[in-house]
Amino acid sequence: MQQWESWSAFWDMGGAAFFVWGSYGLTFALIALELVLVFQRRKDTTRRLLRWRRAVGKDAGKRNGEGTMPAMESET
Amino acid sequence: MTNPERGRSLLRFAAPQNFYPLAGRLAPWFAALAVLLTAIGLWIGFFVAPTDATQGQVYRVIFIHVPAAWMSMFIYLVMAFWSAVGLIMNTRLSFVMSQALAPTGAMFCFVALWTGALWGKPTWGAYWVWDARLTSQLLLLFLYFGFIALTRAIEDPRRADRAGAIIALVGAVNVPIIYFSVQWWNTLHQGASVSLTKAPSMATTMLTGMLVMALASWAYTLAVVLWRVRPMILERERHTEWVGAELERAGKLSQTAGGRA
Amino acid sequence: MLEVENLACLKGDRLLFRDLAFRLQAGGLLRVAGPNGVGKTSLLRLVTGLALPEAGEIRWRGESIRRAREAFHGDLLYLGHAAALNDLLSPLENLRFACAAAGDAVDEDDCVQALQRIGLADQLDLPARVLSQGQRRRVGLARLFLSNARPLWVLDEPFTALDVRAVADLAATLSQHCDAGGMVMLTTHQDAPFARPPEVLDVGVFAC
Amino acid sequence: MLSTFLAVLRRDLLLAWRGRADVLVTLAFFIIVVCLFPFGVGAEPNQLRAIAPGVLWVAALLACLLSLHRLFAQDYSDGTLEQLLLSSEPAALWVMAKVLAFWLSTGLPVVAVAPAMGLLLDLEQGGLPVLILSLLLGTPILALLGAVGAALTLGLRGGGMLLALLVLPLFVPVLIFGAGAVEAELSGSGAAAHLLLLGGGLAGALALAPVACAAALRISTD
Repeated sequence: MQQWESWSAFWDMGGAAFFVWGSYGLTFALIALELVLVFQRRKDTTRRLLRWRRAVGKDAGKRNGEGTMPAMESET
Repeated sequence: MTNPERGRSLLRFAAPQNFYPLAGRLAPWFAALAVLLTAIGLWIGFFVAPTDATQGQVYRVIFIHVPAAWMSMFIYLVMAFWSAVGLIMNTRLSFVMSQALAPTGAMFCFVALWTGALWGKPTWGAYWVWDARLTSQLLLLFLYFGFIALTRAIEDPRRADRAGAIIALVGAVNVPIIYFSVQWWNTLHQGASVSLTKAPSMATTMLTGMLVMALASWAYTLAVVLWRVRPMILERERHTEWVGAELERAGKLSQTAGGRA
Repeated sequence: MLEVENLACLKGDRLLFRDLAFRLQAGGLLRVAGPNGVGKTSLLRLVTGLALPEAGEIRWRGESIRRAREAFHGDLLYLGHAAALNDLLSPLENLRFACAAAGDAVDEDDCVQALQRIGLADQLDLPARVLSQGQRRRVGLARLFLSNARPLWVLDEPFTALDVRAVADLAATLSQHCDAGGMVMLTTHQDAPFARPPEVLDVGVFAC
Repeated sequence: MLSTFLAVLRRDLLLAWRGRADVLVTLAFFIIVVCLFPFGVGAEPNQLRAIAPGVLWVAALLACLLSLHRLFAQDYSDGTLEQLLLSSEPAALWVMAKVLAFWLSTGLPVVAVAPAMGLLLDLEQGGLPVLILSLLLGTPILALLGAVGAALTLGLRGGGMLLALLVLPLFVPVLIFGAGAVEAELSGSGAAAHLLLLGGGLAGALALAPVACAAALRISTD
């Protein structure tokens, strides 16, 4: 604690607590929000695609008529 | 893959297939790095860097303000780069990358504006002055919004990719022009000329703290973009067999987890 | 002359067809068949170069149409679903603009003759917005009489909304174009009285 | 060689003439926006004189933006755009013709009435030539940049608002140098630098925007 006499001095930030902690607070809140959204999206996408896949049929990749696209196949 | 012709024509489907697991493996490492660097940066920023002679403690906002501003500009350039690569090489992964970068870039842009405003109030006495840097930053945020809105508004993914790439490139060409014009305008109108980053005689510890935080935001961006790009790839490639296998695996995982809970 | 190889078409997130291949020689008349939604119009748009194929290549006179775009488009006449008519212009003005924009040197008399021949003699100077569907269609088709210099004609449902006489006249025009060494590729749901039966390309065969 | 260019230019000017009500609406919009300002900020002549260059430029910019969505919309929906893309001339060329016709039919009338509106705001008469010159150099840049946005947003729901969001940030430098030119002239420091920068911007936009716009049109019709 070279810079600060006490924790309360640290939190007070020389009277600029609102500005400093407001900046840091919002930044980390936004980062947290972004992470939550990213992981929520991952979960949603997996669930939705899984449902879509079940609806189309397990072997969606091999069946014709569903507009699906096998990435690699060994026919022809 | 007995047919080499088809193998070639579907070559670009293969790239995401390799990239997807790679992204999944790398992202946690970048995230850990980001946490570590943020901890170091904040420690330097709050406990090592001395109090500023003129501004007092408020200047400590610099440790997120400047890295966020740098990052927001840098991310736009990277977006434009991936867009150009996508248009030239016709690779879909590049477009997906640039779309995954945009929200993070916009977030940093907003953070730079917000911290700038909070720093401005005690320094200039007003939350917002039409300072050249802040104004350019605001316009950059609008460019981000434009890109995001355009790519979301177009339903056909191929058109969305390419239209987004065009607007990203047009924006990237204009960013220096906007910056120059705003600077010009600002000097003529004699607005606030106190520049945020030109804190007089910046101590080396301040600079170190800023650089460490900049590196932390790099690592964070890499991690979050890699995480964001993964479901986008799944969505785009959902017709392929590897995504099918991936989904089945994820489905089993969530089932067993649900069973336990 | 026109060669298509390994063509794949993605629409939205659906792969419509793939590995589609055909060849159209001078004098060939090709009818693209298949049920609704199979991708007939998409195929025509790919062949014209308006849309980008997901995979595969289209060659005109041995050169990829993307590399030799200007030469290819100089040889191509495409009439799509939309008649490309502006409501504020008369049929004559529309036709003259269509020819001039495409780069065909056609004078006004030829345009008037073409419109008369297709049965629009009385509507030459009316604004296009008062025309009926069939009449709008015909303004577009009038370009066929003025485009003999373009060897490749790609026509999307040219017979829709035409009466029997007009269908016969159009079929005769297409047959003539083929006899003169031209090529025609078209989609249609009705049987038209062609001089000789067209080759048929069933897109359904390549559907996914 | 220029047959597509000339055909498009001639047709679009003819269409602008037949649909001249649209042009008049744009002009009326410009005039009304300028007339709103005295009600908003007060009719104090000194104040009006001070904000006149900026107000005129912002109004011209909004009038241009308002009509931009018309640039390709009709041709897109009736299929003319497809036919133009099949012309063997480079698309950038006839895009230029369309933008030129657009500017002649919407930009030029605005430039023509701008001096009168300047007098309404008590703009000093010495500033009028520079105002006209800056608008003559600046509004074509707006049209060229806007054309790219219009091409990208073709046929989208809410395309008008999206177009504004896309192009307004790009318009800012033009606004700065355009309004700045008039102010610099009035303050006695000379408008040469501003006008040169606007001219340079116009040259750059003429070189790049039609190519970007052509690419955008191909993407939007794909």
